Amino acid sequence: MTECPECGATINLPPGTEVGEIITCPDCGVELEVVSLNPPSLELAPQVEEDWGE
Amino acid sequence: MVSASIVGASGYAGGELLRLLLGHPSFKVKQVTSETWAGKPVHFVHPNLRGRTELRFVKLEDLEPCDVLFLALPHGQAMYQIEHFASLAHYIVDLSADFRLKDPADYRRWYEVEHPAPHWLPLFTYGLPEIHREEIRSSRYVSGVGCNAACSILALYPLYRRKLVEMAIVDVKVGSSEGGSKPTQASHHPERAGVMRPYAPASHRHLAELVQELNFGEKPQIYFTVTSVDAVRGALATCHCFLKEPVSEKELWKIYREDYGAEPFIRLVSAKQGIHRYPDPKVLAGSNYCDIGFAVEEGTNRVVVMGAIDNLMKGSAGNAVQAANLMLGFPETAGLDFPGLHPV
Amino acid sequence: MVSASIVGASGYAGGELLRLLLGHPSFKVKQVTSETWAGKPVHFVHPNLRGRTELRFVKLEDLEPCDVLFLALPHGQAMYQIEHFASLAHYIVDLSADFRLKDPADYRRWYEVEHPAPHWLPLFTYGLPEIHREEIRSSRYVSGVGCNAACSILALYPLYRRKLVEMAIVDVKVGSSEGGSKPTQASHHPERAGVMRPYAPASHRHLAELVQELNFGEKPQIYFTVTSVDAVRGALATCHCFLKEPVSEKELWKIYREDYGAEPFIRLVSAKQGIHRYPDPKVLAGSNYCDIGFAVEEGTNRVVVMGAIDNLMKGSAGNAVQAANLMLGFPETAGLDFPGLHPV
Repeated sequence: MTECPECGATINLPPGTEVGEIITCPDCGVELEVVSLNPPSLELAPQVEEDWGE
Repeated sequence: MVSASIVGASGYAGGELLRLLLGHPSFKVKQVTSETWAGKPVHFVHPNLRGRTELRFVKLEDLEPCDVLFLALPHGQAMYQIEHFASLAHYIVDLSADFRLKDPADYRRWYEVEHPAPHWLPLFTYGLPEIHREEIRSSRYVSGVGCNAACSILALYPLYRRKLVEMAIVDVKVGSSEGGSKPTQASHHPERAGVMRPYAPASHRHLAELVQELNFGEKPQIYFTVTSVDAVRGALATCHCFLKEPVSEKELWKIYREDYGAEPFIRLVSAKQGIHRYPDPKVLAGSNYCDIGFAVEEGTNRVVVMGAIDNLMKGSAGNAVQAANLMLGFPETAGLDFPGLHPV
Repeated sequence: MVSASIVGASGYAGGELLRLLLGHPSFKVKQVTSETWAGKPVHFVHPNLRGRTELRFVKLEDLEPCDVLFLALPHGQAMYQIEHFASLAHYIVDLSADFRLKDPADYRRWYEVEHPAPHWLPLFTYGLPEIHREEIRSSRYVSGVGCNAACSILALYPLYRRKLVEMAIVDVKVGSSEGGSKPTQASHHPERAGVMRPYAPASHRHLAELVQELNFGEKPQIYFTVTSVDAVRGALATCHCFLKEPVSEKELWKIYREDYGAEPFIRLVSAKQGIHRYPDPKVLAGSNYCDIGFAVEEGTNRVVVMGAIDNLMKGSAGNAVQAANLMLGFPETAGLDFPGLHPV
């Protein structure tokens, strides 16, 4: 169990997750990189800013 | 099964209430009244209910005792008949504004009426479960919420409860069903379609509820504006909050999770990607959800908090059933599990 | 509980199917696939489902065996993978057109493709319960219906079954969700809003289904036209039927009651008063109803029969669940009791 650095949501790393994998925070949708498994910790992955063009 | 009747069931809120009660595991609809449509089958007015019930509208004078009486009359009617209604049912849920405010002076100011039954005002509980759950549980008389007020109060409550807000400007966008089922020149389709029409730019009666419900020791400084847009259902409150001290987005998540994390009908919607990043009433039609999202402005003390609802559901009939579930001791989500449609 | 998985669950039909299965008393959703959205929570794509499930999309290659496999892929995909899908589940319900038609020649003509698995065509039952209920009950493989075809066939079936029709012109009005979730120049809002845009005026692939399902000894002479209008959901088939012999309105009621009187999802809507006189898809959004109405023209042999549905429900996902209920022996209306909203 760990926390999303952006919004603080608790995140359970599913079994079989590997370091370097990108997962998505279910609450704030930000992309996170798994930096360690024991203890589990996540960092903000580089973001691609979508342009809505509105 | 608990017997429930609806007074004023031919309107949009009354019709939505009837849809919910017909699908509710613990309520049995006894009577539904409408002076105009008395004797006619309900699906003449509510086409979605065709084949669902044999019920016909009855006149108010034929109303019989029941366990729960839902009042869905236009504003300014229930207040003159409350003694009669109270004689017919142990529980009353009033969807109108007639018993929402505590101070009779507010009725003089916002509804230009001298309240005829002021002694009833303290007997009614303001029916927003997320804020008055325990009180509602033990109440016999509960008043519904104003739709624009509901989404605004729910969006602002966590910040006001913690006394973080200096001043707020609430800019609400609304659909046409807020105006009810009576046609007017302004609601005539060629006039109403595609508008972005400021409706009550500088004074809207729902402000009274915000000031009442968000007063934690000091009268909140709130400004309120409503604009009609091209939709039938839906209300979106964009709350421009100027805080005493800036907060980070992470702190906001903590605050809103603390207050709403366990709420069955509030979802926090502040996403970084996808096209559904912030609350949008469009996907809430028919559901009892209030979606809340927020955005912190860099370098200023402004936080924009957004609250979206279906004005006929969490802003009216759905909220009334949620409150009634609490009053009767049913599961709070009973009869309210429709998640909404997408696309719609 | 019966386990069900959805292949292609990020589209509109797949998303609607997921909404229905999540709310279904007897189905347990096991996996939902999407190549584009693999790993992401379903509510990223289906915002109405936020808070309803923790499910995330998986890749097709990770699909595991289950009891019922719903295929919601674009046309022209399932037909190349049917052996693999059949190895994973006892029952298959395919929402695409890949196994709807019996004659491979129809696929060459309407879908410009040489069907890669023609030997599977006779194994699939055309999944319209009102017409093939007993067959579906004993089928393992059922194909979904085309949305425009569904409302047209249901409207015309009672007249064609009795060989009353000389010729019919079917003029269907449709909403934008028929085009699916992929954006195109034509679906770009400034281009799509407010249109009355003839879509396939002289040849539409759904005609193949009508010709197949309404052939009672002679090839039906039917003409088919589709026009896109300003709506998201909904399909209304206006069927201009020229009968061999004129019939009275009373006889029409008798014919349609005889065929549809006991049907849970068909309502006859031909009223003399009120604003909801004839079928209108607007009030059917989210419901599995097909509303049918008719009008007899004085002095000619024309009868106008109207069939309205929600293209994503009775025209796709709702109908698929109705068929699956029959296949699995569940009550036919299980998970399909939402009556639709009004106003909406």
